[in-house]
Amino acid sequence: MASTIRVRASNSGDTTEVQALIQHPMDSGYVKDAKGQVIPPHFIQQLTFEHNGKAVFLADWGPAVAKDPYVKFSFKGAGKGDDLKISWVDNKGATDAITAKIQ
Amino acid sequence: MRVRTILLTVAAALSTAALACFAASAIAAPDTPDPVADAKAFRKYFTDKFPKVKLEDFVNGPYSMNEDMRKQWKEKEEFPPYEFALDAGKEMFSKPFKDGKTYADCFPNGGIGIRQNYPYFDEKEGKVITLELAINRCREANGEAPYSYVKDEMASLTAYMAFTSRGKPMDIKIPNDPRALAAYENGKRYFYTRRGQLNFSCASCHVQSAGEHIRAEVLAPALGIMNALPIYRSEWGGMGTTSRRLVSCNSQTRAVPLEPQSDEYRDVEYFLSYVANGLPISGPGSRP
Amino acid sequence: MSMIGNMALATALLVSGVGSALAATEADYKAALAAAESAEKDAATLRNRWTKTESTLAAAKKAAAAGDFDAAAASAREAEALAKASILQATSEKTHWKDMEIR
Amino acid sequence: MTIDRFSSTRRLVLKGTSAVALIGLGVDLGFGSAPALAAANDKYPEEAFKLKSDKDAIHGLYGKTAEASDKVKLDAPEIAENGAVVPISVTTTLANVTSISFFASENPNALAASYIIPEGTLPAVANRLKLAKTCNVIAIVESGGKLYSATKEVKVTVGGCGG
Repeated sequence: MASTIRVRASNSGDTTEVQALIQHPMDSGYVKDAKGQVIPPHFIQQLTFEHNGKAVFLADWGPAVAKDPYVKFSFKGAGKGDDLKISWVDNKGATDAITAKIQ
Repeated sequence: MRVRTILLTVAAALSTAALACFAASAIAAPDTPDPVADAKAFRKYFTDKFPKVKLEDFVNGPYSMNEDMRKQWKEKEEFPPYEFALDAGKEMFSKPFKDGKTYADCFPNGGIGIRQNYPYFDEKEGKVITLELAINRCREANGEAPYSYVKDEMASLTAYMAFTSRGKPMDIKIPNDPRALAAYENGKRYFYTRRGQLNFSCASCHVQSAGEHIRAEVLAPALGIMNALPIYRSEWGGMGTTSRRLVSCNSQTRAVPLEPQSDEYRDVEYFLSYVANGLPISGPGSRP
Repeated sequence: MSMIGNMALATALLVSGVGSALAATEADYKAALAAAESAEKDAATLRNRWTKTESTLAAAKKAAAAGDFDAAAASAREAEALAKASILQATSEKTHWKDMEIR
Repeated sequence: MTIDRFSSTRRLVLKGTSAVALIGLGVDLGFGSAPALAAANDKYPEEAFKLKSDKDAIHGLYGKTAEASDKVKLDAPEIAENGAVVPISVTTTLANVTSISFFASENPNALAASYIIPEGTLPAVANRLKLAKTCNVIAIVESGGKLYSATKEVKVTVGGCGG
């Protein structure tokens, strides 16, 4: 299985811009399926980005974050070729993680 | 009573149409199909209606004509929602079938950069062959079960094949074969024919009302509408093939959709692709 | 088809759509259903079925299964009227589609 | 994972006294206790996500109220093309930013997303949210322990509850 996480991290000068897209249904718990059954909530709660063991960004998400969530931020102190670790955990306890190279 | 309203509306629409036709048929000469003139007139209609939109930008549908939406689109395109489908499609495309062959063995140029040549008219068979149909024929020829025309696998594969063809001008040919011309005419007729309880044709929305709102959506212009397929629609929360697009359009007019890849759908794709000749492939696209 | 023909047919449909107010029997329902299904078959041949016709036919059958032949016959007649309207539309559009063509 | 940010008030409110004690301990011991501290600091603000109104949710997350500031730039569309996917972003010229959060006034639960901005990370976030209907989107920037907000109305005709 391919990772659920897609990352683009590009360094320019002292700043690294990070964009991530994650494959996840982000079911809100307010939607019914074709049979009229409520689809139970299923969403990522926390997403973390780490560089050299230090968290550079932490997201707390509720079910109002769009399906296949996207986030963009920038941080200082990293260089090209550095590792950036991304991980998430959802409300059912599922997780995924990936380590990307900063370009 | 509801029935009464339905019928009255239809009757009124039909009688108006009948009147208009009386007037027209008195002057108009009998038609001989002329795709070259059609394409020219089709293009002129849209460029006259939207003088600020660049010709090659029509393939971006509603985003070519609404600034607020264009901005939302640009932001989505930074990391587009079809990204996962594209990756899946690339993987599927290169994975060999049970017999060891791949999609590359079924298509010209190994299947890369060829989206703009579909659909084409097959003179042996006497029918229009769409990319989706060709993909399933490739699968069946190699002992694999065909994909559903409206589901994710087909959308992912065509997304990848479109992606490798981005920017290439649509290049649909009508061979010198009366059956090809007939297929083209049939597609044109399908496009302009009113259907469903709402009495809408494809053209009602995508020609006459292109650029206008239905709820929050801006209706896509028909010119170049095929160039963006397949598309990720936020409304669907997922990808959709050309087949799915046609089926859902029919349903919205409250017509019972035809079977995917029925002659009518193949022919209308042929017509719409032909009149968009020269406009770049922009698929996979994302749409509200 | 002339304008007068159109109007006449539409008026005829209107009348048949209104139907009788007397209580319907199972036989009435079966006759109405047969007429509706035959019209819908013609609509299918013309590749122009309407979703509303299909759902109204289904409603007729559901009412009949529940023993409500008044409702069942009424729905069947409505379905026939809808099917005939779709036939009228398809027949008329055989020539009228050209009115909308960009030239 | 560690978070070298001790000052943020948002976690204190949610975790109550035990967390306060932990953080006090963490400060006393310095960086050596980072893992224990992180465990407390990372706690998901579950209760705040359950609150209905934007006022309650802001208070639930931060324990205080925000003042409007033109230094918070909230970018959101006038009309959402589809409520299921609405691109929304925030930037600010405020200094010492420790967190940025997004609220939608008419969603079933107002709090949509909250981001911790450690030192060295720029105070700017872009994300995509669901909006159930036309509403005010409120961005809160926590800077120097105070809350600053920007609000923008986004029209939604195709609701995001289907997302």
